[in-house]
Amino acid sequence: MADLLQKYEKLRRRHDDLVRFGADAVMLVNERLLSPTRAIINGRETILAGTNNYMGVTFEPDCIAAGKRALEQYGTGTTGSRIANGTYALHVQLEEALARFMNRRSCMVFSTGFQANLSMIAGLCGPEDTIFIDMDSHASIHDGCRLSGAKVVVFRHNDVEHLAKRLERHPAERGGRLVIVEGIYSMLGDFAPLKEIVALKREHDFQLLVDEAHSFGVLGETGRGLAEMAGVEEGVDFIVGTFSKSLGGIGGYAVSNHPHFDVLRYAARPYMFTAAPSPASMATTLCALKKIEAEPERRDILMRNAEHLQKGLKEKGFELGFDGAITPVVAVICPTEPAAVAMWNALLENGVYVNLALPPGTPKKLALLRASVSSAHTPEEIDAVIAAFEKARAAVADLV
Amino acid sequence: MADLLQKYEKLRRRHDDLVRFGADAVMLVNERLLSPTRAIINGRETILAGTNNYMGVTFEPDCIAAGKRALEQYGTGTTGSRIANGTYALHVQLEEALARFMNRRSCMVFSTGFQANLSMIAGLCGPEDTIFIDMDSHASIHDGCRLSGAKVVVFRHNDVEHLAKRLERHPAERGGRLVIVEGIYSMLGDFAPLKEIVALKREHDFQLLVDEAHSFGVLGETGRGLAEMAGVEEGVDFIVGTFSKSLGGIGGYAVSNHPHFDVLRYAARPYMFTAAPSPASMATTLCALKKIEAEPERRDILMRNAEHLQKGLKEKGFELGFDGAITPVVAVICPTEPAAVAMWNALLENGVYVNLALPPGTPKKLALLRASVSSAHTPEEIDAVIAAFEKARAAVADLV
Amino acid sequence: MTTAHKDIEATIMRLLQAYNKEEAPLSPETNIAADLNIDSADVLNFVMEVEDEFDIDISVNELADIHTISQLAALVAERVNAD
Amino acid sequence: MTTAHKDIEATIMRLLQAYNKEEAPLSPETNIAADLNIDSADVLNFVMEVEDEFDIDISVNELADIHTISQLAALVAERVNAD
Repeated sequence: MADLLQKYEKLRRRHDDLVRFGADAVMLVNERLLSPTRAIINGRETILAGTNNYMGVTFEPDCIAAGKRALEQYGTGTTGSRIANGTYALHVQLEEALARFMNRRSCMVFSTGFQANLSMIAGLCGPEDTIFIDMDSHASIHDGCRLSGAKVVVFRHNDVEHLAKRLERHPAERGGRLVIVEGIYSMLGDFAPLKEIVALKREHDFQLLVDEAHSFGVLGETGRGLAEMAGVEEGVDFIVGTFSKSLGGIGGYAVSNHPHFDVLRYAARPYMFTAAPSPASMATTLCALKKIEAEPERRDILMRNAEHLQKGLKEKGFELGFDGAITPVVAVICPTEPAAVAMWNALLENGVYVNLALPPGTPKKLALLRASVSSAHTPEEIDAVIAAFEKARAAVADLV
Repeated sequence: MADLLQKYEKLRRRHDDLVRFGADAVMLVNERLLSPTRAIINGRETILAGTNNYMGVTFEPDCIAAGKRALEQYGTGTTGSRIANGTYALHVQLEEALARFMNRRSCMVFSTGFQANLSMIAGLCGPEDTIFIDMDSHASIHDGCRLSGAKVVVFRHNDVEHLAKRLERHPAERGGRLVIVEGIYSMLGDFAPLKEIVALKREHDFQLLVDEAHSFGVLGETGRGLAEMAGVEEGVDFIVGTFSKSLGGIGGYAVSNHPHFDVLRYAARPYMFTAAPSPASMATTLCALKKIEAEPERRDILMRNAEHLQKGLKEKGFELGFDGAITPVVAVICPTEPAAVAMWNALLENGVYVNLALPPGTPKKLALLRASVSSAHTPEEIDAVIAAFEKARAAVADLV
Repeated sequence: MTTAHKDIEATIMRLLQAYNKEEAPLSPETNIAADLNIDSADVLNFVMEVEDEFDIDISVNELADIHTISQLAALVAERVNAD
Repeated sequence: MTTAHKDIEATIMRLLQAYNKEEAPLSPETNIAADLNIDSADVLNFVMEVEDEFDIDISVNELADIHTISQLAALVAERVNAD
């Protein structure tokens, strides 16, 4: 019999090589946090330019105060699932607030964004249904599809024509059909062509789920995401989002106008059989939601920072994964994997943290340094990030 | 094309009937929490006898203080995955503390216990492997198996002979073999026959994963769980546990002595692609771990309370799902589903909350009122719970 | 085929009767879960009885493609005759 | 069978060459992912090219049981001739 971990021997060797090279991205530790954009890493003060802290709300005094109050009033955890003893007034308050903010009839909150996708996809779809997903979908979407037992059809990234062809070829038969796309794709920062996808509904029968994990708070007049920005909210049947990005907490949500949406509360296993989110998490998230609602200027600053970083890196000759629009995710394409690893190390040594994203998990097998901005970044910090990229490139000149 | 939620029409009608009958267990709200064992439900002070708060640590002042400090020092959330920007010093501290407590080489923490099982099972096993699971396994184990793509073989609940037969019939071939059992099964409170299962290793080749979600803190000389109590820790290759029961938080962990265990940090998707647990959650959990380590008397009180409830209900003529050992989960078997629903309502009206567990999801299709005890329950509270069961039975006498 | 498909079908139908609460008529084309309204836990229980009866093993994965009595009988026949 | 299995295999092998970085020899029994060391994303890309070439669709679920060139050719033949 084979040892179960033997299958990863090659992967392990590759990782060990990376670590020997100095890049232990997998176990990089933030020793201390100084602010939404600063931490101590390897003993050095570092600018965080690789988080999903788009609205910069993780250290807001009122959110922290709300978390503390929740700890005192409701305790450290719920020790039970939402359908047993785990629903507290706070969960209901957050669901109501999100439904209102998103302008939808119903909202469910989940313990993680990952489980929001698992619950929604495997809750909505079963073996008789067909799911159409973008090739570059997040892992939680792929895993949700697998859990559902549905027929899964993959279309090329953001390729509406390819999706249309696939919809034509896979008729509905007995079951239903669900198309899933993302507001902002996390690796390159590009958006789904949502208007065109919604337009497909005129000719093809399907329901549409949009994962606004990275676009919630960021896109749209009021921050409701890509569906709002594209002006097609009515064409979107289900929206999934997360608390661990713009809302600075942990957990996920789904909203819908479907009259029977709440059936998922007793049909979706990753909602039913997991401990409810902690009181502190609900309270800080609720406070952050109010904050981004009350302070739309955060979105403006974010977009200014995004443009600043995007333009700055382009001007310095860096090739970006996407520059078709202003986006808070700015991914620098490295010519080779060793170049990416070396530059990532050099950036860290220069006091800038970005995400190291290596093939095969990346779009088009690109070796990426994924930077992202926060509304809490100052223009000086963005300049420092751009300068660090230049310095890092110079330091690894023999590799690029 | 069918509407995706149409498949639940029957389930929805059944639920609506229950709600009309007065039992909306799915959306029962704790309006306020007063202590680990008391809450305001429907405006009434209620004894909580249906949580998983075994060690009663949810309101410990030092744990709450630790959570508050973490909020201040590290912020409300990590806004990133463990393999990106989401590993804080607190995550590492908790992993080290758990590895030490569990006396194992390595520990990984996860954002939920559900994702701990998904990560471990789908991380360890792939299409070439075979997984042997107990029929009454938790939903997260079933879902982990499905995600893995492995061959899944089910054996009868706690039936060692049946497992042995299955191991014999499904030889290892190219892949590996994993047997999964639970320390305490959550519905009836019974234990896996772990000593006998470990003994099967002498004749059959397999690796063993034990989910100690409900037994961690509860069983064993030092609270390490069933493996410790059964004296077979060396025979258990992987242990999974959760923070949302004895530790009063949210999250999960896995420990092992396997030299290559850490490969799962870059191989297990539900670990890699989800936001890291929140700082407050890590801090309260770490404090709770120290507490149950320093105060073993909590375990003694818990077991005294368990015995008290078990004996008390038996003496009053209630049939229990399991009474082969003292266990903190005490499930009362109701003769019919309507009787269970009516008694659940009557218990609530008498100020006692227990879990309502109805077929088909329950073992042997039983209609159960699942009570559970905490070390924070007073003997008077246990007496009140027993009295409420009697009163509830009398109130629904026409149904039982 | 050394064990007749029809014999296996008959045995399966006999075992299935205990789960056929609505006493629906059984034929080789009966969809076990859908037509007889049997939930997934009872499908597992029923399949375990089939396994015991024929002294064979069926994995959960194999069940995904098995819907009718006839399909199950074919799988059983394959397994029985392979031994 | 109206489209010859061998012709389909030949076309598949031609499309596969772009992914065969180690230039392993190809035969009908070649295990596409394992023998050629192609990761899951590239398997998807390669299958999309096969779909385009034959103007057919293959779902992710169907791929679970497809390992060799010959198996993929059989599925393509089934799909092509069904149209």
